[in-house]
Amino acid sequence: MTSANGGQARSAPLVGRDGEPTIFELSSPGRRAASFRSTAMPEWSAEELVPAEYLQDEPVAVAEISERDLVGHFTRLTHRQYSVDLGAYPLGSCTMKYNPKLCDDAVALTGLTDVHPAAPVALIQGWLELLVNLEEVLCRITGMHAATLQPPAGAAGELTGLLLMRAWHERHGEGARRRRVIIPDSAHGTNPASVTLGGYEVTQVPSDARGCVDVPALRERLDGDVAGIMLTNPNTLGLFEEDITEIAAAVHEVGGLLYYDGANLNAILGITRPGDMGFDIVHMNLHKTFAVPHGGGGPGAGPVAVSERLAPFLPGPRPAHDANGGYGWETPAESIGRVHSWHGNALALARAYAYIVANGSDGLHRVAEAAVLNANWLRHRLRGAYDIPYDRPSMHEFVASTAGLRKRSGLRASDVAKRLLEEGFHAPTVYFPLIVEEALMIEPTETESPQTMEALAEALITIAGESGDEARQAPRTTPVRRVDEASAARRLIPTWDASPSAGS
Amino acid sequence: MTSANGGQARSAPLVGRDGEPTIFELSSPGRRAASFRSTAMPEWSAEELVPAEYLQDEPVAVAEISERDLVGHFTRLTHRQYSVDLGAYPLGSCTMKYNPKLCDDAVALTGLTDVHPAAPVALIQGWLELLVNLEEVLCRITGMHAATLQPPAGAAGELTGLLLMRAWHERHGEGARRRRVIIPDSAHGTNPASVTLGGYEVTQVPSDARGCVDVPALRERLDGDVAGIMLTNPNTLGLFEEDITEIAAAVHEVGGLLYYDGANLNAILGITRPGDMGFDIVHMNLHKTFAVPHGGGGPGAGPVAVSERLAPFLPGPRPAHDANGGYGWETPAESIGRVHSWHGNALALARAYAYIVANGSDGLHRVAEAAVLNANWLRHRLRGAYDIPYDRPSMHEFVASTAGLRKRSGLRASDVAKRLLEEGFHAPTVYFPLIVEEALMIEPTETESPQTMEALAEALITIAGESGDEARQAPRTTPVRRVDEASAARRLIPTWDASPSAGS
Amino acid sequence: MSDFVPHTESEVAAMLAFMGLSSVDELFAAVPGALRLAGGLDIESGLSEPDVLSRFGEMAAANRATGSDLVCFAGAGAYDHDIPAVVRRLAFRSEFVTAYTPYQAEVAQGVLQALFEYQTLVCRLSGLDVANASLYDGASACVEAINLAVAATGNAVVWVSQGVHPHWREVIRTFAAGTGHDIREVPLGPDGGTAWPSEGEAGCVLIQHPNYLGCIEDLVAASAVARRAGALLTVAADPVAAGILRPPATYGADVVVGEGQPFGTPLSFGGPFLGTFACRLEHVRRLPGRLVGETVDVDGRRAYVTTLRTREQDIRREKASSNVCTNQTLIAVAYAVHLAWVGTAGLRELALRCARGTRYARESVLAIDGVETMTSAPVVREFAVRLPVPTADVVDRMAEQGFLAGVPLGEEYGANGLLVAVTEKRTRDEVDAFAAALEKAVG
Amino acid sequence: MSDFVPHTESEVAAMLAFMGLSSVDELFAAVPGALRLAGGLDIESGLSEPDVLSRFGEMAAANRATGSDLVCFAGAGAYDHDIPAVVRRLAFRSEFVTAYTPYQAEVAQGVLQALFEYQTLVCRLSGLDVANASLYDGASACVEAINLAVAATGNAVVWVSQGVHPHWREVIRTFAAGTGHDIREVPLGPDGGTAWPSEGEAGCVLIQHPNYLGCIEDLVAASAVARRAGALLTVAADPVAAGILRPPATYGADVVVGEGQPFGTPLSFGGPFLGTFACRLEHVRRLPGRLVGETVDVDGRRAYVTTLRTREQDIRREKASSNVCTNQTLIAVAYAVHLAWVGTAGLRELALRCARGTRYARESVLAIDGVETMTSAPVVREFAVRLPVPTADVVDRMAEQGFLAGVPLGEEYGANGLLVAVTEKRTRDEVDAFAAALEKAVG
Ligand SMILES: Cc1ncc(COP(=O)(O)O)c(C=O)c1O
Ligand SMILES: Cc1ncc(COP(=O)(O)O)c(C=O)c1O
Repeated sequence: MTSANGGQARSAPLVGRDGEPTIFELSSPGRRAASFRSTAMPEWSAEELVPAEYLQDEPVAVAEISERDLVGHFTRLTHRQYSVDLGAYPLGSCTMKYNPKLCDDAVALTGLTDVHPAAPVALIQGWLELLVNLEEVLCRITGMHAATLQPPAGAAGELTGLLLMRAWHERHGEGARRRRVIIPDSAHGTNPASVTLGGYEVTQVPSDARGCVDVPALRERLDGDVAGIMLTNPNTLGLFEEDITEIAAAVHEVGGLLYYDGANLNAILGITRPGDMGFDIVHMNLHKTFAVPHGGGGPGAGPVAVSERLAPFLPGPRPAHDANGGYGWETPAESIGRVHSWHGNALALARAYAYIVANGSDGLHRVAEAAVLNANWLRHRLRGAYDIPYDRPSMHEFVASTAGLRKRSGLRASDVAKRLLEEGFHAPTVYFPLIVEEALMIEPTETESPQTMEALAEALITIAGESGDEARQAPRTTPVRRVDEASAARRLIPTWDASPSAGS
Repeated sequence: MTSANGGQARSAPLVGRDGEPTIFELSSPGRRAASFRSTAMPEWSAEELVPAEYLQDEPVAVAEISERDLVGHFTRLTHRQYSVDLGAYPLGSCTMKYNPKLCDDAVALTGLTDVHPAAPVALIQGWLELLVNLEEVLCRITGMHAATLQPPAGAAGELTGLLLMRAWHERHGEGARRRRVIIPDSAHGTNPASVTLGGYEVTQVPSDARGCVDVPALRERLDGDVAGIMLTNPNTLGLFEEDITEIAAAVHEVGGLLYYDGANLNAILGITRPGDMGFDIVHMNLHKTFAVPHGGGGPGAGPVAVSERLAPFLPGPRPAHDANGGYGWETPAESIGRVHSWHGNALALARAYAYIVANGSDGLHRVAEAAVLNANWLRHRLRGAYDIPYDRPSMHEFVASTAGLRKRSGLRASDVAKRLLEEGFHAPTVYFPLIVEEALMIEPTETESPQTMEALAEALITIAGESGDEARQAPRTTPVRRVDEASAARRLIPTWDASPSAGS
Repeated sequence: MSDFVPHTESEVAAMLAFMGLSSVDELFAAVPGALRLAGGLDIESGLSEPDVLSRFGEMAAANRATGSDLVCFAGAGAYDHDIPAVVRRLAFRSEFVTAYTPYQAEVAQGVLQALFEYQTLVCRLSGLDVANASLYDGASACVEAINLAVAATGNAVVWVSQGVHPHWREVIRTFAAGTGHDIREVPLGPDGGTAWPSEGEAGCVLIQHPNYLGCIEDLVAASAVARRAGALLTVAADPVAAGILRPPATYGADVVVGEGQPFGTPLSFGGPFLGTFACRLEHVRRLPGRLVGETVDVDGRRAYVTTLRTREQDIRREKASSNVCTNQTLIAVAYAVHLAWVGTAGLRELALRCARGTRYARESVLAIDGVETMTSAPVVREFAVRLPVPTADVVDRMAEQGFLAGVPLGEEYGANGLLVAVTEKRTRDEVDAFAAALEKAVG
Repeated sequence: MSDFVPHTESEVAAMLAFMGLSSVDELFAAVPGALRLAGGLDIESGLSEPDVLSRFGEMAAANRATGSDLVCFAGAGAYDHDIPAVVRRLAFRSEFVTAYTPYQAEVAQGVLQALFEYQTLVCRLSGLDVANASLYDGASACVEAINLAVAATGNAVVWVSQGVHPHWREVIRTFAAGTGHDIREVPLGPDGGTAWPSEGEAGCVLIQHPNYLGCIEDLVAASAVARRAGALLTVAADPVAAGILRPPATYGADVVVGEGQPFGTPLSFGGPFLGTFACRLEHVRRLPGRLVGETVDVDGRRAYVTTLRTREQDIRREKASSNVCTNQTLIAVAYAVHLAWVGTAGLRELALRCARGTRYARESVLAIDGVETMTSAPVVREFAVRLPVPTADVVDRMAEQGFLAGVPLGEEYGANGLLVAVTEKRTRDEVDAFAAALEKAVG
């Protein structure tokens, strides 16, 4: 195979519409970028260092590419990628707010990045202080007693929380008896998946006509075998569960615990707190509410905060104040054990702390108000153009639907999504929550201006008014047009080396 | 005026083809991004600090934009900009090679960036060492005796060199008599402009049929009123001046000095040296040969190296070894004085030093060989498709022409330039040097691979083979199509606030 | 305070007016008064950018970072390798950093292709067919591997070598409380390699290679054990050692996981790190997390998209192969950039350089009176020694001398054990100085 | 060694073969043997990336950078302002960094629009009509302004205030050797402002505002002087002071130049800095350097392009308005990002904060026994004091105390003068500590 060239920019939308070769296609035998530090070490051969039977017969093919082509390649790839820094990203349930650049600088300090996780406490006082402070502000924000910062993402936080629930019940001799965890039909997919991994059965509770938990239906499902309930509040329709206090009482009555999916806290910052609502366990997605950038899918951080009675079960070791004014590690008496190789996604945690310190109580309150203001304004603005299944004051997001439009012009939620890309906006979340057909879950976030809200509204209204053909053709302006997801699954090509195989 | 929105990405070629609003259009009254350090200073009012007559009546309108929109705006602008990191940039005489990222890191150290230029020598030993070392390696590379690092760009280096020439002649009582500086008709435009600013008259010497200085014609122009000659070698046709030794002798004979325009040293690194050719003064563009990135037009660095006899005239103060093993400042006996506010473009100088240290003697030699190899290979490859006015072994670049194609298909050099953009390559330099009609001055540089060379050749050959209509339409794939330069000059709009006025 | 909310007062008023409201508070009517937080959050008010940065500067200064005044010989799953400048400059470009999971493939080809290349690299290093788009870290990759193996074999018994990182084993136990898997630890033998039980059945055999003590494991034996036990062989392999060692798949490994930190990620106080996960194609429907596949767009252009999504929780809900949603994509991109920069010949050279430094350091350290080896199996980047005095004290004393001496071994490995790592970054002078200082510290 | 040349040996051979050559050397046949460098360059051979970085680390460590252990009170044309994170993240994106001068406008709208916005900002701060796309630094901007003024008036006499930065005046004299301009320096009066001659004619009057000693100049007087002398009034104005002072154009300035470093550029040991240049529209044909203008493309879309290029050297050659080709574009973009971030209200606040700190520091310093003021005119970011002891020694002693005390004034301003700058970065505590240390240092 003669190799592709790495100096032609036609895959950059700036000048062309070609595809970008892979680093493997850009490789040429014998080419290299790497250079290594001079160490003056003895130059023993592989054979002198490792018994022959363990040695590879031939080097692993990685890539053979010049630094110039490597830079060209990945730079062009970034030109083929949408991001918050390019434009609005109203992806419901994802809180794609602007990530302040000051947080990048705050965590770029070598005093944070070049610290070994197993270094003795005397050498990591700064890190311990940071983590202790972060735990404290997160508890104050959620109204909880203590927290673990180890979970690296929301789902990991959920599972951690469920294992805390399990530890609690086992501690009280009810481990075997408590088999079920209740989840609303509007719950995020990670909730049921985590419940299963937590060793529980999922019991689904329907939503009522107002889009909230159907309390009578919930009562029917409450029983001595219920370990607890997982709720999202505001729920995934963006609605506040007004009966939360009643729900909490009912669940506690049967000895169950309340788990709060706090992936999206944006709407309640400084307004209300899960702890005050009666929740026992709360996980947070610092990569949503607290502006840790999503990185194209991660890393995030999913700390779990708990009420006082659950604190003894938290994962350890935990950063803590020590006797003589410094900091150290502490493992709770009945800890469920580690949930991360080290101390969680430390640099992501530090980013979130920088964001919280920069905003402070006043700033976070402003965040909640503007997030809710944008969402509600847009909901009003879209009335008439789209169905709004639950058309009442929402929190940080709301759900629209193309169900009606689909009947009229055949316009599907996915068509709106693709067409919106042409208008210079990322698409909302589509087909979620599952209880709304043709759902468009829209979360503008607080960092988009009223002018951007107006432009987004106009784009969405224009699309709704179109015949539907444009949308079905869309996107027409992007580097690739609609991709064939079906064939990707049918003829699975998971690596550049793979020959297509029957994926499904 | 209601303000534009900053969250719509349609100006990013990734999704759209709109224009990008200016930061002024994105401004909304009262909006801001800035926050300032808390200092606990007394909060005196402007009136308490400055007499009223000096105070402005109203704040200067700058911009009123959120950090999010500021980030969106400039990020989108970068998606509307071609660069070396996106693709090849065969811009003749500009040496658009890959700029190693390690140099970015080397000069990002706060120990270099956060140093005040007027700090006492005891606090700047590292900087002085760096500059002394850089001066030395540059002298070794050019074969000269001493250098000034102050000139911030090539043109500034030229003028500095001409003032050195003037100082030399004045020192020898010939200041009034030496009125002329000889320049080949192929010289870069900055040469004659600098000569004028140096207080000299330009005498042009023609090139001969082989593209080199016409030596007999030169001799005719040599006389006692000649202060010196400015040569570029390899010259702007990419050809080596084979008669350089003879030329040097002739100029020196009449008491003139030889100035070497070393903007592009790429071809001679480790091959030959201006000092050995008999030059007295050499300027270098570190932002070409030594990989200081061009920054969209600057900053660069244009050090000037001289032979021993001219050293006493160099600008001062100069970084130098001091008596006790450290470093200090030193001003030459008959210095022409400063040519920069401080010590030159220090961080650009440091970048170049990092590049030189990384490559070393072996690496720089490889650079020259590969640069010359790419240029000659491409010249061979384009034979037949384009005229090659001086079709003999060239150095780092060569000049092709569409003169013949223009007659056949009307294809102009500028058409090729625009059409090449569609193919994912930046255009060559066009219409320079002036002695070649419809010139395409092509400098591939050494960092582009053979595969990229092949793709560039194919693109150029394809274009030559087209009817010419595509080229006249081109570019069709870029964010904007051919811009109206004539009306830009006719109806001058130099700022966003300006109402069009007759520029010319 | 820093303010990232663009809305001016008049704009807020106009938006409210459009909704027929007079105050933002009305938007929160749904929140019962009793639940409203009186007096706002009980945290500091906001700080300006420079104030935040100086506060972080103080915290950073309260740590002792590795570097010329704290030369790092600590590893144990977090290694001090050189990271080329291209990694920051490319992987951390804002398009990668501020994108979400690639739900809209048409505007996410950048992330998707980078992940596709990452998956290919992970497969090449392991020798297996398919890799996912990343997991949280080495520990979570082990947990997911166990879940896959148990589901595939229907046997919940899991044999975990004591050579697997103690933290990873702890995480495995933590999550087993939910899945109910029967985790059985298998001790190491005197040579430092795993001493497998001669009989019994299992669903999963998990081994680390090289293991926690730095020893190359006998994968021929491990593979035979797994086959005999009816288990899937899961190897937690080091990506740097892959530069000289035979790929685990050549021994019959069914799943290969790993900690990807050595490529592209600094020590970072332990995170974000990178869980790499590869398996045989036959297990692809049980693959945890995201998978990117190649496909075409409607015009037939090559394109990339996340695929086999029906495994995932947002569709499969409680029957999903895993609950992983957000992963470590950005760290995976950094891994791909770094590894591609290192390249084919470079990877071999890198592994060799680590092995050379490790041997040189090991010989220097074992020459010290009272310092004894703990293992006899070959090592490539790390080795374990037993000190004559308590390890923690030695580490403290060494820190005063400017060395992060290594990671103290837990009691399960006996008293006074120290784990010493030597990467390509360590020079001969540094190792000589280290050995000299250690001699004093244990004397 | 680091190697950025992609060509493998076999590729080189193939390329040579295509040309009918057998060695690369043959390509250099045109270089006379006598001129061929025997034995290659007499410099070190190449180093790997980490080796280069550690060498630079050593040199950096041999400097004492400003910061918490060297609090900066030095200015004199290089100021220690806070630079927001957005500047690095945006202005230094590789598309801006690795682009050439925008010769092909269709693929250079990014740089062109950024420069257009920069030009607009420079005009707004000066109050003038047109600004170029940047010059090298404050000094070169002064030189170009003089060249323009002399050409416009036909009078080569240039009055330069002694309040103009001494280095800039030296550069002006250096280049006047070529142009033959008659540079005449005008002394400062006792208050610290320029004392203009009461008669005579000139082509250019150059004044710095606030001047080198930090004093606000009387531009009403300067403007009258210039009019009377038939000269163009050229003001070198500070962009931060523009936050509270009247724009120079309101006093009748014809050309306004400046050092743009305070916005977007760290101290950088003095470069790259930024020469800002603005003038009245009537002088646009004499404008030095590049100018970006708004226009349209063939489809009528708004676009930007460099314009009035016939002024420039590549077209006009020896008759060009200037020889400037490469300028400081990237620094200009950083200036635009920083200034836009500061914003309208922020610029005023920034200037106020500098003025407050300056007054507070000046009062604290003048309270010290033996320290005397040198000026009475109002100051906004910098002030000059006369010390009872030699300044250089004081600066050295203060460095030991953790302060960069300021910049010693040259003899032309009398003995023992010290120039002290106070930006918005300096806290009250720092100033108090500074004053306390200074009291010791002079006592
Ligand atoms: C409501 C909700 N819960 C849980 C999650 C899972 O969080 P993560 O993706 O960090 O695992 C998300 C985000 O995807 C979410 O939106
Ligand atoms: C041959 C030659 N001489 C002089 C110059 C002027 O250098 P600068 O643009 O740095 O002023 C250049 C570059 O533009 C050039 O190519």
